[in-house]
Amino acid sequence: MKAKEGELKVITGNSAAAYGAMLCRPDVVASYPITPQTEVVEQLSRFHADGILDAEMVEVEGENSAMNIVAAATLAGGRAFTATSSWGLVYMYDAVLQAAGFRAPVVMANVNRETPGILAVSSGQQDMISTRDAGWIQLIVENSQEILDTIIMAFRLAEDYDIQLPVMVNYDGFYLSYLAEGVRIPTREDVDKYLAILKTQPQRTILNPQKPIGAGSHGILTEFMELRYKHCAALERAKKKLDEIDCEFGEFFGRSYGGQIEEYRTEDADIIILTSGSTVGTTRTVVDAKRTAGLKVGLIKLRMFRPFPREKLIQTITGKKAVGVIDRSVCFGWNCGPIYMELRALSPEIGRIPIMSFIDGLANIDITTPHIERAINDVHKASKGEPYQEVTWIPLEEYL
Amino acid sequence: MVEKVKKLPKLFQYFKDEDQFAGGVAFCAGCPLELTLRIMSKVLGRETVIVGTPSCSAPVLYGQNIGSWHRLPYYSCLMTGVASSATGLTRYYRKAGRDVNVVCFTGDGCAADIGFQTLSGAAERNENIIYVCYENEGYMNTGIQRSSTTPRGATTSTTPVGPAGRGKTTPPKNVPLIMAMHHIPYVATATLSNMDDFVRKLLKAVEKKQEGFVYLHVFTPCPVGWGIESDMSIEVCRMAVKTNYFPLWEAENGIFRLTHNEVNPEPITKYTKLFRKYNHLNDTELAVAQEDVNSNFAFLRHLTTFGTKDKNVKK
Amino acid sequence: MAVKKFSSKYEAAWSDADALLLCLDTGSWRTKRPVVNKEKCSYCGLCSIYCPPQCMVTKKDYFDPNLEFCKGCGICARECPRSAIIMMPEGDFTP
Amino acid sequence: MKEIRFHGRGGQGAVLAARMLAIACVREGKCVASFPMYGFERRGAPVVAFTRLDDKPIMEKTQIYNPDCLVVIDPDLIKLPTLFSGLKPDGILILNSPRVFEKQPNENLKLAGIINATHIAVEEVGRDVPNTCLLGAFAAVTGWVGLQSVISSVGEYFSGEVLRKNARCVERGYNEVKGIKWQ
Repeated sequence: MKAKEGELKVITGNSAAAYGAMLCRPDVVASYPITPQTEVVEQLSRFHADGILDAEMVEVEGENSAMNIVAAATLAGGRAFTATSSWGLVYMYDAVLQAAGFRAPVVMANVNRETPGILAVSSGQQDMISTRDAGWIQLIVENSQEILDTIIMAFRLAEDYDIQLPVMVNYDGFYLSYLAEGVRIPTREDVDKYLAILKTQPQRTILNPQKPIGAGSHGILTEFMELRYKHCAALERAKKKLDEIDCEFGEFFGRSYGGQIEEYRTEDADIIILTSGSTVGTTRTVVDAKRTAGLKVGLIKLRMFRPFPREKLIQTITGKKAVGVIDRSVCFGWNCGPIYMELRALSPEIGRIPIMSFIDGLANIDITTPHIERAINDVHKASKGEPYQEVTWIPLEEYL
Repeated sequence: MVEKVKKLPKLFQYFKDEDQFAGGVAFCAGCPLELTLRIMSKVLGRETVIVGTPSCSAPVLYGQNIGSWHRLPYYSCLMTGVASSATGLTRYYRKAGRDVNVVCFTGDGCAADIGFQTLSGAAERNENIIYVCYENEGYMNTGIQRSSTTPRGATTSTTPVGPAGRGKTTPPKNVPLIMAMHHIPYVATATLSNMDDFVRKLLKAVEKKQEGFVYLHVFTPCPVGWGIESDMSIEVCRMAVKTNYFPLWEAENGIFRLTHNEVNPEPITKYTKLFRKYNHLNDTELAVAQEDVNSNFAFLRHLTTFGTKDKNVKK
Repeated sequence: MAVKKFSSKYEAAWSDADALLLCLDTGSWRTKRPVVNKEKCSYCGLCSIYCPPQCMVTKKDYFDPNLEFCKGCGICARECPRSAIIMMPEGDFTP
Repeated sequence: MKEIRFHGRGGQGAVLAARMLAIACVREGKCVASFPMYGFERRGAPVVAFTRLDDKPIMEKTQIYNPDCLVVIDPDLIKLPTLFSGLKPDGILILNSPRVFEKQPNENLKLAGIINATHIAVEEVGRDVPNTCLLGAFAAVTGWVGLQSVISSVGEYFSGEVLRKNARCVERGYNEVKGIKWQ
């Protein structure tokens, strides 16, 4: 069985997120506007006003409330969606942690924007990094179509009986939030069909007024650890589950994204660039150009940041001669990029090859073709045994 | 031989359900908070979800691992997320076509301070929620620190009395009046000495919650934090009413009404002498306390004279 | 490592009163015990209404505390309009 | 792939023009990607928007540094020192201006289409919204997109009388644009 092709519309990434959420028929939507996410809230309100979205719309007074509302709505048995960015994510931080601990299957679009300290209304993944240990599933996407499709898959993943975890779908603010592209909008009926499998699964525990049950019990001692263990185990299961869900999605809708990671021309590659988000698109063109020039370079797109796809990365990278990681954020205290740092944790399995960190794209700085070429050239040199610099802040080096 | 009353008081008829709590739960001996909760569980019935926070009520309301101290469905929030979590619940139940009493139950620390934004937001949106604040004039669970409803002059562990300190220096925030200014269908104050009044307001709350947000402010003195003998807490409630320190009123659709009229109010000293938190007050300070009571009550009384419907009240 | 058996059937922190209703032995907190003078009791019910743990039990024509849970706060004795309840030290009762 | 950079001011519809152009191209089966670059959205502040057109999917997510074409919505912005930076050889300029100039402003600029779009917009719509007229001029000068596609893309945003007026703007832009060529 195949889905209909769906109408082709030129819409922005934000609009794609709103379409994705709307198509999944959420019961409750609560979201507070913040640049560059605002259009998501506006578009959902428009859908509601037009009678396309039959959901309880809560015009909240802040992000903290938005997250508490959607978490509670899912624990009462509903489907709920919210979207935020940057300081909004920070302002809901306690509720973000609580949603994860409660195993609330919330889906949230997070439009990546810089966060700590230096106020910047500009792109950067630092907001997402600030919640990497919150116990959420964190996905990162590359373009408008993938935003829409991934939000549908996110509901499928979050509410799966074996998972029951909140999912954050991250996309670059400005570079993707406002990027208008041709996007196929699946029909609602097809999305219903795709999500119908959830209804065949056992009912997850919900707060039902007829049952003497309490959400968020005090956990003490080993029982507390047991819950943590189950949470971690569910995150581990989420990796394979995402691969399966992505396959199902591909079979039905004709579009798939590789699950945890997407490999691009990696098979015979000597060196690898690992990156995420909008940068992946540009990197593809640079990899193509480098291939034409005879350099065996491949690209890994990191789609899943939490849980970290360690097995997939080990499998793909082992045997390569060098890896460069381009991060759009930093890891404070390690003076490197966060994805780089996590990849370094796999060094024992990958082997002693040069692994290099490239920090770029903070505060809207464009990760341009020359920047990526530079990173590839550096990794190439390192792969030949030349001495290399572990961490490179690309735009600063060019400037200095 | 005394004459036996033939029938139990009418109050007992309001109890439509059994006490939903286990016989022994972790409240201090003589704590009116325990009484508030048990009475609520009897009056509200089973289609009720309680939403609460870390607070004095948490060791009882929260479960412990898989065990529970009561048979009420319960949602445990952080203090920042009570009215918002309740919004999520009530909106979903509404979408699912269920009539559920979603009842927030928090102390004044949450309602007036750290959880105030979400309380105000939910009230402004007129969510179908009953919000019960048990007012003990401070952060009791963490060891008696001041809150924004701690009265002027009161000693707490963060407003101690010493050579340079005379207790809290500013007057308290009047949360029920602030809530009334949100133009919600029903706001009321209550306390446990006047149990009929309290129960009637709970029942009213269930009725008015169909129209939107309901706020009940329940005066619940803390025996440990205020220095009250454990058998005296109901008497403290009673004297708070008799002195007009805590007048009992309601605002239904914006019409303010005293639900208990004290013809000859007692002087505030009859209240302040009942426990230790005002022990240090001198005559001048007590006079200020009396003035505070008088002016607050005059203001309230003035509100009751309007008698016209607030046209802004949400439907 | 794999955990073979979990103590809770739930994935998250759910409490379940059907599975386990917890209860404290609050009767042991008591230092004084309410003693009801059945003759003086007018069966007005105020002790029962004001009792924080709600443990004044209705008997035929009087009220009696459930000593399993009574914390001995003394509110019943204080509130009784007939002074039909007195608080007596626990030590006066032989175990 | 064709890369187009729009220069305008907040409120003039540069972002909308870039998006309408994208829609027009999608109608013709092309792939597009279009995005603006700004922080705070403020009326009057300079705005840049980028549109890429191609026959195959567009992967680049970067800003446009070497445009094939510049669309300048505000006449004053011709003075912008960086306006022509990175313009490809054989570059094209679509300019809203009441004045036609003869002197080649940049050596890479080989073709300019000049139209008094503000004047036309005021005449047709009654307001200074020159963006749709410039799209008509764009279609005529570049030949990268058809007139009917542009008119139909305007229909995504307007209807009724407003659509009719804007369609007139597009047509007049298409018909009245003055092309200047340099060697």
